[in-house]
Amino acid sequence: MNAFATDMTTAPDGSAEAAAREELLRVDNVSLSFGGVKAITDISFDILKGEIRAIIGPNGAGKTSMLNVINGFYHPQEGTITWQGKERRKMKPYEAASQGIARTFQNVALFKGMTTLDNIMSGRSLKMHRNFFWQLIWRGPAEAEEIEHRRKVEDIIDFLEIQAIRKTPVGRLPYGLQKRVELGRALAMEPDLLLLDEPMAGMNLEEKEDMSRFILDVNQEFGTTIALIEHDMGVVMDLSDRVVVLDYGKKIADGPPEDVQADQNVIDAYLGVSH
Amino acid sequence: MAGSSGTSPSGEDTFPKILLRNAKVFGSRTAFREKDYGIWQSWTWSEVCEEIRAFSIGLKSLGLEQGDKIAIVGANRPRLYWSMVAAQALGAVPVPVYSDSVAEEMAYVLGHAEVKFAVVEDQEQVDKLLSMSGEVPTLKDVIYDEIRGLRDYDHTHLHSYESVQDKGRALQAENGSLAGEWEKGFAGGKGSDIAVMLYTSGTTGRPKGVMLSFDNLAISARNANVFDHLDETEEVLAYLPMAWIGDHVFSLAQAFTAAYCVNCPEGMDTIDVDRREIAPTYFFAPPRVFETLLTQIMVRMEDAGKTKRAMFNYFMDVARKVGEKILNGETVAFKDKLLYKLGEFFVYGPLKNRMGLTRMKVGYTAGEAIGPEIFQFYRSLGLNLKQLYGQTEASVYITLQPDGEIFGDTVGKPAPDVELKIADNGEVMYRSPGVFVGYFKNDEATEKTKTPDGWVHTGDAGIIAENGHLKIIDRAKDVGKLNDGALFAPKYIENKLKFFPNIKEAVAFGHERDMVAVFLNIDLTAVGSWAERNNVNYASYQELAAHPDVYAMVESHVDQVNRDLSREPMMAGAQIKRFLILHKELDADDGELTRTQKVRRSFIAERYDPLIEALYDGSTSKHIRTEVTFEDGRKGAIEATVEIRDMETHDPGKGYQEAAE
Amino acid sequence: MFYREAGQFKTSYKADQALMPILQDRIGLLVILAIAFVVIPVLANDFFLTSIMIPFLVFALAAIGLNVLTGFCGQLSLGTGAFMGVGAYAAYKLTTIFPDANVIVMVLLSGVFSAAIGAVFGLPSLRIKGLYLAVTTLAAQFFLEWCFIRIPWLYNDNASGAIEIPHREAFGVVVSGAEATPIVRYFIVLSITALIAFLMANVLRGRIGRSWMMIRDMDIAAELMGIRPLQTKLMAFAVSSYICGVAGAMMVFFWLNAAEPSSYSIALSFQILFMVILGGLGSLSGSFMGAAFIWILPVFLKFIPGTIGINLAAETVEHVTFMIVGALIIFFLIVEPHGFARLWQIAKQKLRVWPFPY
Amino acid sequence: MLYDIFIDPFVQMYDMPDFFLQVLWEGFVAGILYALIALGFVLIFKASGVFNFAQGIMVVFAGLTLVGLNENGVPAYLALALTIGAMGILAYGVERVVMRPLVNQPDIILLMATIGLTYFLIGFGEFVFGGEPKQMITEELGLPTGSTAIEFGERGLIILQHIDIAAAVIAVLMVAALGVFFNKTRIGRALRAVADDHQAALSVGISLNQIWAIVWFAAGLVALATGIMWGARSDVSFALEIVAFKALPVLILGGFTSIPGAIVGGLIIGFGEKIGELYWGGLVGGGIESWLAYIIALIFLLFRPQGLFGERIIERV
Repeated sequence: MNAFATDMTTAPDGSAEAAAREELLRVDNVSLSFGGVKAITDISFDILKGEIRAIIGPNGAGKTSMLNVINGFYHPQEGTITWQGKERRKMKPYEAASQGIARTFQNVALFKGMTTLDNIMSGRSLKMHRNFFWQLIWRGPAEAEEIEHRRKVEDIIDFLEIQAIRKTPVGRLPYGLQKRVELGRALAMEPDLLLLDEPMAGMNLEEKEDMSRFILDVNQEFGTTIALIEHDMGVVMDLSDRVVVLDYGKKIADGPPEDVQADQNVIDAYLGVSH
Repeated sequence: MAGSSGTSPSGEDTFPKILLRNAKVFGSRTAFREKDYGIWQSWTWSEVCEEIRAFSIGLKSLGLEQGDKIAIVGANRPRLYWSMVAAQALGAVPVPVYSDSVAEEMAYVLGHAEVKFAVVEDQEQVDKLLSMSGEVPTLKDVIYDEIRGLRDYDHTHLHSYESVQDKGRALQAENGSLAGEWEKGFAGGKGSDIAVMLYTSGTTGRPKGVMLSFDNLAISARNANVFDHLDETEEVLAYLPMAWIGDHVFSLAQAFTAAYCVNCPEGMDTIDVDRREIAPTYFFAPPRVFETLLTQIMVRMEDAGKTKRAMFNYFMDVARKVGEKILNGETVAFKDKLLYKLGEFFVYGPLKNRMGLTRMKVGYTAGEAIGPEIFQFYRSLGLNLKQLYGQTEASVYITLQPDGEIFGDTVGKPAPDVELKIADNGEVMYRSPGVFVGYFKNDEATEKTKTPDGWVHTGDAGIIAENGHLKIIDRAKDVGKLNDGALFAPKYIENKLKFFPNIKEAVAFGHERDMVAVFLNIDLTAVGSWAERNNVNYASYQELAAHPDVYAMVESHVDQVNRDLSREPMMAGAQIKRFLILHKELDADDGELTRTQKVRRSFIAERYDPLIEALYDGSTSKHIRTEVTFEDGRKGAIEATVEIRDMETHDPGKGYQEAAE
Repeated sequence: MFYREAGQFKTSYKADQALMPILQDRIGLLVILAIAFVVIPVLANDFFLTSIMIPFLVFALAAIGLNVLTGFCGQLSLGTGAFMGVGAYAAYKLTTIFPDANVIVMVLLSGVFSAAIGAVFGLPSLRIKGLYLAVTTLAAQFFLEWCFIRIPWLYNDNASGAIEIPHREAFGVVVSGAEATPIVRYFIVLSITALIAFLMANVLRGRIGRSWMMIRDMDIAAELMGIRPLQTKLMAFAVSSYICGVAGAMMVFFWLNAAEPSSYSIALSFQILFMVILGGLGSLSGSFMGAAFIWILPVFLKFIPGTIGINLAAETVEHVTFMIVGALIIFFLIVEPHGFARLWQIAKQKLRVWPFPY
Repeated sequence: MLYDIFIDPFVQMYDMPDFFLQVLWEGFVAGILYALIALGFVLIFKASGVFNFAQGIMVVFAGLTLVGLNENGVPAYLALALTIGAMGILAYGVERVVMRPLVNQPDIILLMATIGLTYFLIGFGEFVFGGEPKQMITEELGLPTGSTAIEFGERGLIILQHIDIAAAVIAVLMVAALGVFFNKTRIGRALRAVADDHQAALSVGISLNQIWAIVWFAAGLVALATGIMWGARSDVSFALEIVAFKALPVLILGGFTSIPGAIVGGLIIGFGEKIGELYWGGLVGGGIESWLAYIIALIFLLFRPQGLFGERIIERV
């Protein structure tokens, strides 16, 4: 029997699981309302380092609002958010970004006037520091910095297999590829937490499979913690380690996918049983 | 082989030795480029030498020994080419394998070759090798180029390319004399040693491992370089499968002997852009590639504005009239010369530029017959495109078209040092320094193919014309007869059909039957574009293929072929009486085509037996259900009712008259 | 057709990211520079330099300035004229206060003042977007115009209320004032415009340019990627106003010799905005094309009746010119809303893929 | 200094109430006119999303056409009718030549097109009727002239121009008419549907092109009325264009889509700038009227970016 194959089959994969995962983010009793309309009511949950956490729920359940709270776009009226052990208050979106939270959007929010390459380069903005005067001269430090980051961006392009569209303006790309570029842009930020708002919305089966593979690869290759909103239950069950279920702005279930799937509240919510 | 090497250019006899020479003589010239991470990463010959040395020493430390076989699996990448030479430096034999072949095929090849090591591109190939561990018990270690997805694998017998190189470098750092020892290790290598083993994906039976020696490759390569005046300034694009002899000779043997630069594209979906960027000076492509390029040109020009199209057509006419003459150095009228110059500015130059062939000094096509119109098209643009005839067993070269002696229907004169003869049964035979050593572990086949005095059966039927050029008619075993005794050369008919851009594939039947009938595949690009212009809606290949308008169009093509055939006394009896358009595209995944995209006639005949029956029983349509394999490996079935059309045949006499007018 | 890119490949990111990665473009630029720096000075007469080339270059620079703000950062401004005025008045005051200083340096320095004022008027952009912002920039326009009239210190208490450019020499030649020769002025204006255009090209392809475009294309996404909106927008306002300020200063120092507050009125703002829009938002070369069109076309129109033998009152010609320019603006907006730059881009693309349509 | 800014003006207001009332009246009339111009903007913006920069010029153009025709011997009322016709042709032409080809273009492009239209109208108006300022044919149209002085208190006197009173009345009538038009007529309701949702409007079978032509015509009528009023107060010439810019801060205050906003905004700006100019302007050399309105609007916007009557914008991602 050949040595190569016998040894290969015992590849270790329990190492990551074995170590108790530490908490990356915790949301405590968060409530959010717009002019009296409650979007989120008293929600608490946590996200552990290295996991894929899904947030699901019917339309209007407050999922996107939840992401917006996490990355500082909305400020909750009540409750606290603890990020990497520190409680934070009123954080601006760009501060969230600089602390390692990146996200993609439900409706692709790429920079339409730029190429794929520039869009992903834009994800490096926070990591580039050459000031205006170096930029004016370009030659020297500014150029060197640009090249350094270009190289990193090329890694992402390679990773997402979008070489052929590197210099195509993103507006001309089909939807599925735009979503991929958007993921690339978020990855370029080298985030600790990656928020994905319906990464597979509007995709066909093949594109969904590709995207699922990329999400898993991101999680495994870079160890990035991922929180994702998704409608496709099959995808959620396959991808996520733990699932939070929201309905009408309230948390109705939380746990591993198989538990959540069996939860009566969840079933009722999805079948539209009235409260 | 005996005695023929005396006339060939002399030099180092093995590739590791040639590498050292190149590093010394052309050290600062670029040897390899690869489009990776958005730019053309480049390596000079001395860098390549260092890379190969480090990897080779690393391989040795892993236990690769003289005579071991090492599989090379993946797309064209410098590192995979280097792996071959690194293995050769240790006396091991590289076995490049078609990376897209299905697992069972690959497992057979690797098992048969008894490979001990494998250098592969990425996770996909590693997984494939893992899955076939049972069939390849000899496989010990696998080295991969791309780590993605492999981080969590157990690395006891799995190594990254870098780690092997690092090991080699570390060992060199520890022991200063190691580099010298490494060189000494292959200094004693002989030209007659086995350099590489290439498995031919024959149309029938299991693949056979063709063993080629360094002499085979190096001498053939040097001869070819001299023949076409190739030197270290050439640029080639390495994009054909590495397991194919053509790529091995063009991108390795000739590249090393001439010290020219090999460019590896970023991927298959960027190949057009990459070709344009590099603009190879020496270019090889099977007819299929030239056909596709031409189809693309024509399809795009259909969408061009009226004036532009008129201009294009006008200048293409000019080119057709005088282009080839100018290329052949003949004198033409001053006005034509001027018009051609104008055309060069407005059409030919830009076209060549778009195709990335601006700098092409010489280009070859081989493998199959190329349509005369296609061939002429490229030549009339001023591109020195030529045909050659070759085989794995010959280290490619059997015949070549010399500059200025280009005839569409012949494949040229014997290459330097090649002797040629036609056997009594019409089969072409040759003897040359490139003739292979033998088939690996298959003496029976070796004896059947190679005579004791070095002559090799090609399996092709052909004639040598008065001008000394070889003309191939068909596979020797495929040439058959209709029941009425008329000569039936299926490939000849098929090629005529395939010269229409709308027809992608054709399979002709007729041997020991009453008449000739054909299966056709339409070309989805060409017909699809036609459909778009004519507001023909279709959802799938199947739907388009069955469309009455498409049938009418194809019918006119078939009729044209019959007309042509009627003009040739030998072939007039084999006109097409019935045809059908297949409901699916012939596909290598379904085993209908070989990996080099040649039709597997017998397989198709078996698979579509009901359709063949229908062709000959006079019915006008036939329902059929076919199993298919999707790209991701899933199986499914498609069903269709295929229409069959009858064709008028043309009277030979009338054809003659028309031709005479 | 002229683009033969086969064989042009990049082996480094430096080459891949060059301003003009295509060889033919580089040749084209060299030809244009040669014409601007050699052919025109040799062949052109004073009228051509003074009435066409110098104002064209000044306006082109102003258009670049506005383009930075509007085209690249997406902040619509109608206060360009006033920011140019700030540059002009600042340069005027500087030369008065430092009579011995090099006037070119003063002109370049004057932009700093308009940059500062531009940044102040850019503050509302944090909260106000789109057309609302455009209207608020009018506040800058009218307020600053009022300042030019009401603050006599700015024009050295001149009785006429205008600024008159004094005689100044630099490097041994007269560069400003009535005695300055057109050729000297031309070279100064050309050099400054070319230099700033080049520097801006650098900024725009780097981190800062990208952050502007991020704000322009999708401000929310930009913010969520770590771009500070206020900082970024203010920088765009400052840089834009700097360039406009220098253009405004050049306008009076090297072209008009004297200027009144009305020289920097809202009409000028609109004129520059037209150059930017017709030239192409978000394109440096478009700024030049737009400036050429908006400035040179009326000059030609004025001469047409005379050359074809029709005698019209100067007034009538003026009115007709207005009509034609207005109609042409609408026409070009309809034909190509993205401006001449896009037209050129399309043409270039056609030439690159020639003879194919795509 | 502080006294001059914070105390003195109010002392003056108290000391001379008649002057203060006079200022308020001036402000009111100016505000009405601003509001009318703004109204034209709002009409068009509401229905088509186009920020019609040419509204100010249309005011002048309408006035100029009216006076110009009369100067060339056309009787006043016929001239009025013809001018109304001219505005109709203009509306139709703009819809065909400008709006239709530019549909779905970004705001800024449409804005630019209306500025192009401005150039064209200026050139055309001056080409046809000449560039020199003209007198409005107030009397010929039967509008009141002269003024009434009202005694106020013991020694005060407030002077009311009759034309101003007429302007106020006409403005009120016009707003009322528009209100009826929007709420009671079929076309009016269609217009509102378009303003709310283009798609929805299309799906109930309303032709956008028709609607655009109608709103431009309506805006043209408003412009004509404004032109007459304004022309009666000063001369008719394209110098008025600069005053038309005043409508912009009004719009900011009121919101681009609100008719009541335009009126309230107009009045605020009218009062604000007259009071500001007369009581505070002197402190900085006068003439602050030219920018005060903008500063008021700007400060206002910082606190309510959506304008007085606009809805709060919740940004979504």
